Amino acid sequence: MSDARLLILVLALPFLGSILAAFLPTRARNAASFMAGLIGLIASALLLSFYSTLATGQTVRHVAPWLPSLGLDFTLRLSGFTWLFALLVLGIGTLVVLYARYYMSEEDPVPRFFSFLLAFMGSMLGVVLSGNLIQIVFFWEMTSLFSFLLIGYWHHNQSARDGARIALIVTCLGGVCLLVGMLLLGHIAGSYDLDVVLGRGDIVRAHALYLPMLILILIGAFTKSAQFPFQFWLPHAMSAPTPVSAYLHSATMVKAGIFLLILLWPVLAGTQIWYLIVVTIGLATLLVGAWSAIFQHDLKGLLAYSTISHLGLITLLLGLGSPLGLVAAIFHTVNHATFKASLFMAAGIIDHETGTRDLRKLSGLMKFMPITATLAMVAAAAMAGVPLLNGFLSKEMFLAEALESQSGTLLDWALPILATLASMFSVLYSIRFIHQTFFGPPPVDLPHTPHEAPHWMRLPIEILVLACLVVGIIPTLTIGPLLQIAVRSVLGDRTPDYSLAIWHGFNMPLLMSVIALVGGVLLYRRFGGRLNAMTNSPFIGRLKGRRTFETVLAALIDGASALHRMVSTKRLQVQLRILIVVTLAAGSIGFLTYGYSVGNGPTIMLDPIFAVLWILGGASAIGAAVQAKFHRLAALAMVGVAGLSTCISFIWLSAPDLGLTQLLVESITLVLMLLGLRWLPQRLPEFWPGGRTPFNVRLRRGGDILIAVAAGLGAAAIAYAMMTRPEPEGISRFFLEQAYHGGGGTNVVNVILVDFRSFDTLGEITVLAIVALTVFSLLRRFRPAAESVELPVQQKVQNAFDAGREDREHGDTAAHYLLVPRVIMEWMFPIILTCALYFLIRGHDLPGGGFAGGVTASIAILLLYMASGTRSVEARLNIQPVRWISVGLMFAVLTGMAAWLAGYPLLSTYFSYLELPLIGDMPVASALLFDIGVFSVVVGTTALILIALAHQSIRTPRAPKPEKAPDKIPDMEGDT
Amino acid sequence: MEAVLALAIGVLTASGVWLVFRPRTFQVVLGLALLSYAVNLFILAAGRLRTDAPPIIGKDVVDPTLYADPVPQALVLTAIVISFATTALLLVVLIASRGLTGTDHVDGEDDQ
Amino acid sequence: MIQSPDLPLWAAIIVGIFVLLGASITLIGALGLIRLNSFYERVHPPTLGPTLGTICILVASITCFSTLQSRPIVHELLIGLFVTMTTPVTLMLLARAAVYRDRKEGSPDVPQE
Amino acid sequence: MKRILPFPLLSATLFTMWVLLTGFSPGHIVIGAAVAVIVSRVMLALQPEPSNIRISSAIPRLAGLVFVDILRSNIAVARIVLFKPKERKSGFIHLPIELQNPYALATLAVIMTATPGTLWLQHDARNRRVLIHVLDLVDESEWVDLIKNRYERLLMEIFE
Amino acid sequence: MQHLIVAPVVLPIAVCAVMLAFNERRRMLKRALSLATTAALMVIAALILWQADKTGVPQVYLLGNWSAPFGIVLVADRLSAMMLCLVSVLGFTALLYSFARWDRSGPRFHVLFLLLLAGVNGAFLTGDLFNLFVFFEVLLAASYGLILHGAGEERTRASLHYITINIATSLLFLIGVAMIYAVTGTLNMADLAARMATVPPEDLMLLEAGAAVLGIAFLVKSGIWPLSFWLVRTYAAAVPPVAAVFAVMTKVGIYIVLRLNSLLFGGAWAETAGFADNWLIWAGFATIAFGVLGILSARTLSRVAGHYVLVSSGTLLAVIGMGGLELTSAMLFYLVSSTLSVGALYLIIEPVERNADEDDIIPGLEEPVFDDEYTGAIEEEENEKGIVIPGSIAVLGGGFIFCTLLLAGLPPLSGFIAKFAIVDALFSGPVISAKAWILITLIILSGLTTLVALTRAGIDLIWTPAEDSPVHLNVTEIVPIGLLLAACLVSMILAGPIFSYMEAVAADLGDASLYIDAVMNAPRAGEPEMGEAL
Amino acid sequence: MNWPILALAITAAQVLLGLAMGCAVYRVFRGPRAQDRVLGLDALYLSGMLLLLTYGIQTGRTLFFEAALVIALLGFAGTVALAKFLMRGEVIE
Ligand code: NA
Ligand code: NA
Repeated sequence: MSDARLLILVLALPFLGSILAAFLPTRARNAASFMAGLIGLIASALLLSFYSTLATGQTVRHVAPWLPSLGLDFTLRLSGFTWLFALLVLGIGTLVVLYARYYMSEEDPVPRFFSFLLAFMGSMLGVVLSGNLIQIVFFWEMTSLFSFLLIGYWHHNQSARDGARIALIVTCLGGVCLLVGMLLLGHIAGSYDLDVVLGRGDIVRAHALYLPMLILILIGAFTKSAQFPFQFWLPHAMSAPTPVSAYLHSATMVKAGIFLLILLWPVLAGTQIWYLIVVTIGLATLLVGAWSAIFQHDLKGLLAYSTISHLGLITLLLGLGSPLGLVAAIFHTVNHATFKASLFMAAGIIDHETGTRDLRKLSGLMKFMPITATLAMVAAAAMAGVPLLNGFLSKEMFLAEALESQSGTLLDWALPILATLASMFSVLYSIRFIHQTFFGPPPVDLPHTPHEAPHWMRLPIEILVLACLVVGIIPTLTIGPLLQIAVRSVLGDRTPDYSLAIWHGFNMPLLMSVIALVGGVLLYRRFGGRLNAMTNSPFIGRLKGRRTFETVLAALIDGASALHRMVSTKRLQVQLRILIVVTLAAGSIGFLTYGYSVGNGPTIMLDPIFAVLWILGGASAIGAAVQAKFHRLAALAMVGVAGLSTCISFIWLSAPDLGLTQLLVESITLVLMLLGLRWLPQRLPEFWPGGRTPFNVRLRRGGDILIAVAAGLGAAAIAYAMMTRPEPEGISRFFLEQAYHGGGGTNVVNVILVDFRSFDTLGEITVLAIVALTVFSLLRRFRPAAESVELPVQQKVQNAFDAGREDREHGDTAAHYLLVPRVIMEWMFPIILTCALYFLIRGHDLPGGGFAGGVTASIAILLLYMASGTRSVEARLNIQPVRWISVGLMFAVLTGMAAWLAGYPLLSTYFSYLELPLIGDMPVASALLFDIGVFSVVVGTTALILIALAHQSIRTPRAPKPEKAPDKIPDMEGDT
Repeated sequence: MEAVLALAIGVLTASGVWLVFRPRTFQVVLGLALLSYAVNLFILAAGRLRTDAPPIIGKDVVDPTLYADPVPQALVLTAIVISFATTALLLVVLIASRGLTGTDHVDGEDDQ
Repeated sequence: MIQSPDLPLWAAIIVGIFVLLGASITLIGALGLIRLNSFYERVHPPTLGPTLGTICILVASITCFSTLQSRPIVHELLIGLFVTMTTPVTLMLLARAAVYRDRKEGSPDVPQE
Repeated sequence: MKRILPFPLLSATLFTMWVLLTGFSPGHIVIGAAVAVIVSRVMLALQPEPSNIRISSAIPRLAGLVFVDILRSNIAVARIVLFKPKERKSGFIHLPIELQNPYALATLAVIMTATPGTLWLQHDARNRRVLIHVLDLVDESEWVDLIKNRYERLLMEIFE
Repeated sequence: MQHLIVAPVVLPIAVCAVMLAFNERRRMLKRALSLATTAALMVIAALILWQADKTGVPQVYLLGNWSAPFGIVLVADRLSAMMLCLVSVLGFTALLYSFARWDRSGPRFHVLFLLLLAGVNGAFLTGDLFNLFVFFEVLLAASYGLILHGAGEERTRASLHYITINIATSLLFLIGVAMIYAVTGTLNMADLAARMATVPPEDLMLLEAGAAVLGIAFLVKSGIWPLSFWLVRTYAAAVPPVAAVFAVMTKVGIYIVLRLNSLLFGGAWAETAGFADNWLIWAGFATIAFGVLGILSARTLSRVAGHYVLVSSGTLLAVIGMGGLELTSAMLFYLVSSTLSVGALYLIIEPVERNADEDDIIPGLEEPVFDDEYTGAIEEEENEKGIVIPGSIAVLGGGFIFCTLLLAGLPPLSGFIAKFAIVDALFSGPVISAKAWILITLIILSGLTTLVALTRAGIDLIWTPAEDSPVHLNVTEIVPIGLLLAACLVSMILAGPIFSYMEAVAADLGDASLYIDAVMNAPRAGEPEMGEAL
Repeated sequence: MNWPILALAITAAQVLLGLAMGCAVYRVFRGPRAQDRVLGLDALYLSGMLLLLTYGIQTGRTLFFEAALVIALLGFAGTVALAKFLMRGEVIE
């Protein structure tokens, strides 16, 4: 009797060991292997303690809530069958650990190897012990992952990398199919709990979604178990270290698919479609694997194909759908694990000792390593199905079941023949394996001189071979009870009577066995000598699984790339066209649904001047559109006209603040554009060969005009529809009513900006600050195009003129040009600043405000720069824009936070009208303080942008030009 | 007035969109400038048109029907500031791009 | 159409006349932009607007608001001052730039330095 | 006094400007004074060329003269625009000039340019001459005389 | 602590104001300030989450003490709180990562970074449509600065496209807001939702057109096909920590779509219910498909990551369109998981690729032609070699594998649960619709293609022997990646409680009246509870 | 009293100013040289300023005064920049 919670320990131990091993020093080979072995032993011992419980036919469960809302609990479940399988995983795992200790070189980072191996072992145990469909998939995918790491362990080899990648992709492909299949299964059965699902086989098999679910789950199982046509990944996985191959391809990884099929057999099996699919695939795999194995020259390759073939055999057994088939399948799973593990290990020893696995080079090793040779011969005999070995027993059962098949299809009579044929192949390649390796003349040209492997390295093989013998000779005493528990746990009441006796008398299966054995020997005698010369397996060799896989993958990638190029673009213009067209389409949905209608609200009479204004403005907009390419300055002026029309419209339509602000922004934007224009290349008129604009260009332009007109019409139509509708009873009334009494200002727009919606304004000045800093840092790294580095042509000409005249000095032309304007503009500086302060102060009550004031102040600075030049201004004024930004932001935020002191939310304002002696009523609103913050940020921002741009003109190219070096390094940071 | 303003918005939009589709960075910047005029007027239009009714109130009881809707105006004001900032940034980026790539094509490479 | 402000007749007459006068003078100046043939000639007439045109309209404005609010409202003078200070700056810079450009192109109409 | 109000004329201008803009409330007179004092100190940093304007009767005389000239030339230019008289001829004049004070030059430039029909182009400090453009260039010497005798003299009186 | 709600926005702005007062040379001070700020943001977000979950009703903050719908309100409900947590975790880790050297490849990194967080937080919190625009602009402006951080040709080119498209999109945003205001007269999202039912039928065309135009603006940000061609390139051009936080930017668009779709078209009002659903579904499908193609054809890891961002956006949008409680909660889990994982991937790409090509450490960071005359001393690009930690390849490889698992939706990290939950929810109805099958297929395809692409790249970059010199890793590079992966691992282990939270979020979203009531009845400070509505 | 004749006079003045703006825009369009366009733009701004002043008179509000003030005081910044650009090839040296 054992506590179900021990299962957690069984499952957790390998993972804990894995983590521990990962942190061991790189050279700690002994410690890592010892720990791994110990974990295997402890876990096995723990598992064995469940024997008595399971022998009574019970199932052990441990459930911990994990994701209850999705019906997902962390469930550990141990039944007879899973117990047997888990023992296999742990037992062979422990032996592999022992073997690997001697196999792995000291040069390798062995602890990492054991870390992966233990994690893999844990994942495999997870698959086996899970009591929940999704949990199975969870661990299933983890086995894919860790097998990937194990196969790719020697990742300096190209083949290891490729093998790992192919295995991962194929098995993960299966994994996702399995996930969906399991989800469907859970959906059909109404639960993801395995025990519940196992009880609802009838419902499942009758469900409409049975077939898609079955196919998805089978794809999962078949990819994992290397069934045809997914078998190709397995031979490539042979680039893994041999202990890994021994483990993955005997008891674990590839058996996971078999495990799953057995586990779900009660639910899924028994239908015609199950029979057809599973038997066909199993049979194909059996034959393809066996046939291919014959022609392998690599020891491990031969074993790999043999594995495929045996997995096909088991699958075939499961496909038959008969309880006896299931018994045979479970039995053969165990048997195959023992002999295949030992064979892989033997192959590893041979490889290790001789330095090659090539059957064509190996020969006569019997003399050098007699013990290993003996062990390998016994194991190979088991694989070939020689009597008195375990392989014989399960193969007899298989042949018997092959005869029993009653599906009413062609398969019924083909199965016995093909099964015998496959057995014959099996004998053939087993003989080849043994004969070419151990017999014949002594080997020549081997990389190493072979000798017997260390005793401890042979020990795992000895144990496994002993198991083959013992099970083969006295099955009822050894495997019998275990098999019984396992079978009963799967089949329950349907458990058939079966006999594990060695001798069942003379019957058909025995005859088939004999035919296979004799046939195999004869075939080897007849053709064995020619095998070494063949480079390819006949017939099947043409099916290059891997090449097909890579080709398909490459084609997929190429196709995807081509398709991707077709449905994407790197060009900005195309992206913008798509954006506008999509917007037009999206915007018109509403109109298509409900129709377009003009409203019946009040409208206002047309002012003739307004019409005049927009005749001019509209014409200018179109003019700008036409001129922008070749006459930039003209286009800029025309945009300016449209801008002025907009400003005046704002004022006309009762928005004086907007008009004011837009006017200010217009000025500064114009200067910015001109500052930028300096660095753009000259545009010369287009010249198309032949003098005509090409058709595709005209087509594109036509399309653009069409989209532009559509957008314009759309905007106009929507605007008109909006304006003609009666106004909804919205929030604006509140602002008008509360602006003075609640906000302390009569300019409602400003009160909204600095009080009602001051959070917007805070965000807005943040944007300004960010943009300024970005511009600044971008321009620090600015590198003009080669032809723009030099002075503008005007200045060059004027400098040359100054230099060429006796009565002039360098810079006279500019100085004369600017003399009078400079005087006037410098004296306007304080005047404009005063104006800026005026806008700031009055904003709360009348049009103006922090932004208008700030822009005004920065225009003052700008004028100064234009009049006097950068160096001259900066020699006198230290503007420190960043500091203005910093102070302004702080001011705004602190003003907002001040409200916290009074227990009000951020940005709550305070205002009153102070009665000051002499001065009279003075509005004191905290919003004004906020506006001062805005002012400061705007000044800093605008100045920073303008100055940073202006500075580009006076930066010195790297190529030394000492006379142009700047007088002084200006400090933009505000730190001296 | 409404019809004139609607047409104005339409013409500004159409010109702006056309320019935004052009391959030279400067054209795109001008296009965005025109579009932002259009959008600002559009937002103002969302509050319906009023002449001679600026939302600057007296200090006594206020009759809201006498004033233009102040909300769109506040929104436009914010929008003006933000679009000014982003236009400035775009301008700087385009001259930086021109410096690095040697062309003023929006894709940083001439297609012909 | 927007109603006119609430003014006594004498003020209305003054305002009306000066507004029309200012606008007309400005228009004449602007017409110069169309009618004159060379750039250097066209530079001159636009100053009609900033000078006399502005003065007339400012007079109208001062009259209007001083009457409306029954106290002298003379801040319009600032506009006059600023326009007088700034317009010459732009015109002289612009004209000088034009001279430079024409000279560079070898135009015979502009004097050599 | 010089330390508090380095530029008294500027401060006065700013103060007047503030009061004109905001109205004659006592509060704004205080603020205006403060603004006038503080902002005018910005000019200290800019280190403008010193100006020593002599307050004399020359200022109103100049103002009157300019006003009348502007009126006259407005009419003259309007006539030219409207009727495009055939005999008219426009042209550039190089004008020798004694003035050196930049403020005087600036004032002259503003007057010339603000007066329709004449346009100040630039002052050549080395050769002491200005370049102007005249819309109706009947007689070059007449213009030289006008500027030298009417404006330059008054300006010398005020600025030098 | 009622002011907690506003802290995620105001704190970074205030800290930036202070930081700007210091010279750029005070690097350690700025690092300390910004790290402390992001750490504080994590704590604040956690507190807000705790508060939101505890009370179960949206917490409303009346800015300026003006009641809704007149003033701007911040609303912290379960959804916003969750998004705040997500962005703060990503922000903290990316910032830490930047200390490896990225914060020195240009000036003012910390300010821009913090302001980006402020913008994103503002967008998640605000309950006002126009304020949303403002915070979109804040985050966009900061993102412009950050994408340009480090300068170089590719960054400049990419940002030119990025900025242009976003400016155009912002204009669309404004148009949409204006149309909605014209019809409803309000900007407050709750008020808007409440007024939906009273919109006269003849105004519906404007309302829907406005919503559609607005939707385009959000969808551009969330990376929908065919409006997202800029995204991959932009993200790839950005320096790694920036790209990592950009992973959350598409989620801002998604968040808004989710929020507005549930508030305005959530079915409270029959006329326009489900207005956007079908479009979202098909656009989402197209986006996933496009992302899958992109992942397959990607030649660099950052392009894989970028296309994965698209895949995740497409999945989220399609699922939003399909709706339903279970699907929504699964979608929210996926949102969190995919954001964290793609953030981790962006962080790990650079060290992984550095291994492959040692001499191209900071691509595009060329010397300027001009002498730097501003302050100097900022960008002495000492290519500081990290500490060679033992097994740096192993750490890198492990991290990369974890990222691969996350993105491909494989166990044992949260990607698997997310994928499972979505597919499970799709199967949960009595009939599995064709759309569900398409989505499942696309999800699976995207997982597989991600696996194929990342394995290929990972094998080439990590396993292929090129290790003449060991990879230099900084602790500040490993720790953030580790933190993000740990977050994914934790969200796998704690999937149960997280899922019940997500279900609560989904339930909140399903009931618009909860949000509307909380906002519209939020009391002003200094007034009795349920103060008179103004 | 609201005198219709005054309203008419102001409207007429506005139309005259509008025509003046039209002349200026004509110059902006026609060129032929950049300086002509700049000159046109400058004249346009001045006419616009006067238009705003007449609008102030028309409405009897002083609210539009500041906009006019801005044009008077700062409108020349753009023109100066354009002129400098033509003359020197860059706006700020
Ligand atoms: Na041999
Ligand atoms: Na003149």
